[in-house]
Amino acid sequence: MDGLERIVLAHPFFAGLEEKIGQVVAGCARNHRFNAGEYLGHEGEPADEVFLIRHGKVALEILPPGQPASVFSTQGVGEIVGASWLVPPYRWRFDARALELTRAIGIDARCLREKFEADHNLGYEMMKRFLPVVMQQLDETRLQILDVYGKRET
Amino acid sequence: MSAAVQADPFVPDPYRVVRTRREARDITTLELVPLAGERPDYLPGQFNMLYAFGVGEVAISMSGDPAARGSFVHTVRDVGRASGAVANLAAGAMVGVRGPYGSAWPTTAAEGSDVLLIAGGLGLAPLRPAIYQVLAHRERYGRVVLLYGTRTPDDILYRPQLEQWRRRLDVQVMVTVDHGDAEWRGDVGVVPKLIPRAGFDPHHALAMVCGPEVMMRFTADALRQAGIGMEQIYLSMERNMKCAIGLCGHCQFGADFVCKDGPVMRYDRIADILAVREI
Amino acid sequence: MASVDLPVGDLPVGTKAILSRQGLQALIDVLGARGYRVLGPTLRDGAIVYDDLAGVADLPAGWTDVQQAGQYRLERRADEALFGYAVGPSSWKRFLHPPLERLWQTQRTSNGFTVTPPDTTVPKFAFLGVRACELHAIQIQDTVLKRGPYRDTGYDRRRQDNFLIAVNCGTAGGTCFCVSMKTGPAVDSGFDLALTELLDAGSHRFLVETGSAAGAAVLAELPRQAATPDDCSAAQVVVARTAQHMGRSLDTDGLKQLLQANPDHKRWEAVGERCLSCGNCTMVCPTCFCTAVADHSDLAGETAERVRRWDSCFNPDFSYIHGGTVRTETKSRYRQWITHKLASWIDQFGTAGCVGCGRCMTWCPVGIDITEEARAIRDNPAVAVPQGG
Amino acid sequence: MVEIVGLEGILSHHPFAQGMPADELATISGCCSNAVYHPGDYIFRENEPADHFFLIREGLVSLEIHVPQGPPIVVETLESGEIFGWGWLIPPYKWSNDARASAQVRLLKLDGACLRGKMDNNRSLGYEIYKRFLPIMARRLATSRLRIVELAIEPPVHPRRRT
Repeated sequence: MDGLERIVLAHPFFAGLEEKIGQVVAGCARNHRFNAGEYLGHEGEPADEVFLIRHGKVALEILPPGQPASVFSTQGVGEIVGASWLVPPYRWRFDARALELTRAIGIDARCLREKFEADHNLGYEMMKRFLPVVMQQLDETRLQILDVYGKRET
Repeated sequence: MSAAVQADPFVPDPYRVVRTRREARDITTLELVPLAGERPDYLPGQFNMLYAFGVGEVAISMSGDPAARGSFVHTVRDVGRASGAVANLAAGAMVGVRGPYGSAWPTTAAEGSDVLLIAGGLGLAPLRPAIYQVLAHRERYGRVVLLYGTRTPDDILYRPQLEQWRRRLDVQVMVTVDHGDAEWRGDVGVVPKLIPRAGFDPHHALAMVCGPEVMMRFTADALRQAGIGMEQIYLSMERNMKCAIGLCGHCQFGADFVCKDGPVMRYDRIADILAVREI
Repeated sequence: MASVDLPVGDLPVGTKAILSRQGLQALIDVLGARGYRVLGPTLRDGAIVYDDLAGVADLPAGWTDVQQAGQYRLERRADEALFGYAVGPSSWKRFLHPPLERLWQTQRTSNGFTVTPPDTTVPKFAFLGVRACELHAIQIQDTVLKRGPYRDTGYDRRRQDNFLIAVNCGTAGGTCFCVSMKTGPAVDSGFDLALTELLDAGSHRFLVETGSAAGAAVLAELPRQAATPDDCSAAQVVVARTAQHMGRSLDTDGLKQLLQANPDHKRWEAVGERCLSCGNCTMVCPTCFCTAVADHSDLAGETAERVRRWDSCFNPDFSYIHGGTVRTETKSRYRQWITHKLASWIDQFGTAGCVGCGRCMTWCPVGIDITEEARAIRDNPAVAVPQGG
Repeated sequence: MVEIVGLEGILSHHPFAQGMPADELATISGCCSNAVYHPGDYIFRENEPADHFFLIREGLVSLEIHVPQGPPIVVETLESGEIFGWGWLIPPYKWSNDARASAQVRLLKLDGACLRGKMDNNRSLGYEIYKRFLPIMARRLATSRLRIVELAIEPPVHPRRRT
């Protein structure tokens, strides 16, 4: 196992993943380091990487025209940034900005998609891991849009 | 509590506002001292009925330190005639007080366990007496976690105090907002999202949750997913409390009167009722 | 029958005797002389209501009420019975837990304000013609308002030194179901004197039984005759016959669990569409106790008062919390009301909150029948619960 | 089995199954049934066991979250051609919101446990289904996040003040 592979498999996202599959995924991965204020991605840019946060904190934000940036979510250690690689046309739907020094594993989305298509077993295993992440983010987002404190405070 | 039972439970006692502090645009904290006699003892989680002269009464939880004798502290949001009249009282003004009423946070039952204090919005106010009490006897508890969510950074209550608590090494404090701004360095997202990051032993933990009902429901759910049993979760419920002494019927929630069987209620007792629409 | 007036003296509780119409007048007089405000049934605006009585002549002699869901009318009887009707729209709640009550007044002072409690002198009430269901209703309100930990001080005062003259029902109303609720038609306890009106063989008389020392003391002052075994068995026949003629019935076996298990039953929608959410049922109900308060002040803001009035769980504002009303839909309010009466009341106070008097049906403008609604859920439960538990 | 053929036909015309290989379509049809809901009917409720997922053939479905202060809040409205309900995919297999018919609704229901079994046995099918699910979820996530931003830049609507 090389260093990167070890780092990849250490991330909670891959907990319990077969070593063989880990090797394949590691083949699409690289290490990133973002200083506070650096961007992992900008709205509209190709979403060619998905990031697994190892350290630090990332703000997801949108810059409404004529308004200051609005942060709608933060992602921290063990969490994932970037779901746009799943959806054609594979472009970032928001900005992702490191709030502090952030280390992340970036997985090349095209590489991943190709490997999934070549090996459906791998695709199934990986999708099975992505699904709960997206589902939980969706549930949280729905709760957030209730605006419970603003509108319907108890 | 029997000592607090007044001769006529409908008659308020006169108190004077001695200090006010604006917490947010429409939220004020008031400190009240009785015109005569001592302020009665109370337990964290209990509430008073505050009477604005000629306007009306509103049920407001204590938000001060129960050990700080001499005064009641209440944090009031201006959302109606009576609460608006109370929230806008100036130092020196008079206010009527009936109370204390209702059930308490299980601060004693929590001794020996990890304690999760989870608040949403103004829900930090009714929890604050429990926080004071737990921190005053810190050695009696395991890990102590405070999770707090608000709409924006500007809506955060008791900021200086939160900073103080955050600096303590023996309390884990996490604050999240629904909408961050450029300066906000904390978390953005809903409160339940913080639970997996909190350090506690689900088998030896007690959670006290206070906030909008939806937030409490989803928080209880996240706590369950983290392995905490329903009987280890306490919520502070809100219904239309008018008389505060179980006589007017308004605050019924299933078979319970929130004013006397609550407001603090154990989740396993009310989970079924919480799931019923318009109950 | 030889008529010999019995002597004045101490009588034991449980004593039975016979009163004539004149004896009844003497009862009203004695109570008046003892300082009671005597209230009882009288005809007003086409209904039999409870009001001040000067004498037997004020009672609704020869009248009965014909009741069905959504219907009430008076009819002449063939006889001159004084208690030949079931129950009218008003219950004794009007006097013990009045529709409007000032709780206190307050006055600003240089240093704050002072609170003046209400006038605490209340009349001593004597109620003539309390039905078995109504006795139970009073006991239920006692539990709600006096059991604590906090007591309704006003109610407590008004309940002191009451003199209750019960009447065993000789007529079952079309909406009565006290047999189902085990609250009648015979009175069992909680009275000072209990009457059974006997009308047979041209004789109009009342079998009276003492239920308390106060009752015995009053009876001792009245002209009366000894009660014969025949009188006693005639009285038993009266209530037995009434029990046979209940207009409605309600199967209460497991009903609490059934209602509590079915908050989402389709029937709530159906009844919600009929119900006008007018709150009549809660106003005429002898156990409904909910109230709201209103605060008033004078223009200068120097004095203020708080008044309390009956409220109803059918009012949209009843369940208001910050941001809106909890029970926005009529079906939710009806469900709250009936589930409270027949189910959660048992959790809260140990008995049902319904005494089977039928007023809620009779006075419902659209004739919603509490027994029918409960039956509909029992016959077709969305969630079944084992019976007999 | 005329009915199965019928359901398979209906399923194959739903956008969710567009382009799905015939054998996979046949496999999941075995987990499929028809359902009709009337306006106001609950299709599922928060916290109930999530044992199905739903394809809308016709009608409107609201995803709602109930609150004590009045009517539920609609978090999403879905129409014919769309799908909803993924609680069955992940333990504890419970719904996290309510789904209600806003109009007369005709649905295809797929039995979750049945589908999970088939997906575990046939990874290719599993991959195929996930590949269809995930983008839909990701797209809805993006939409919901935009809604949060809208809420942030609108001034907060404060609760009705009582007079």
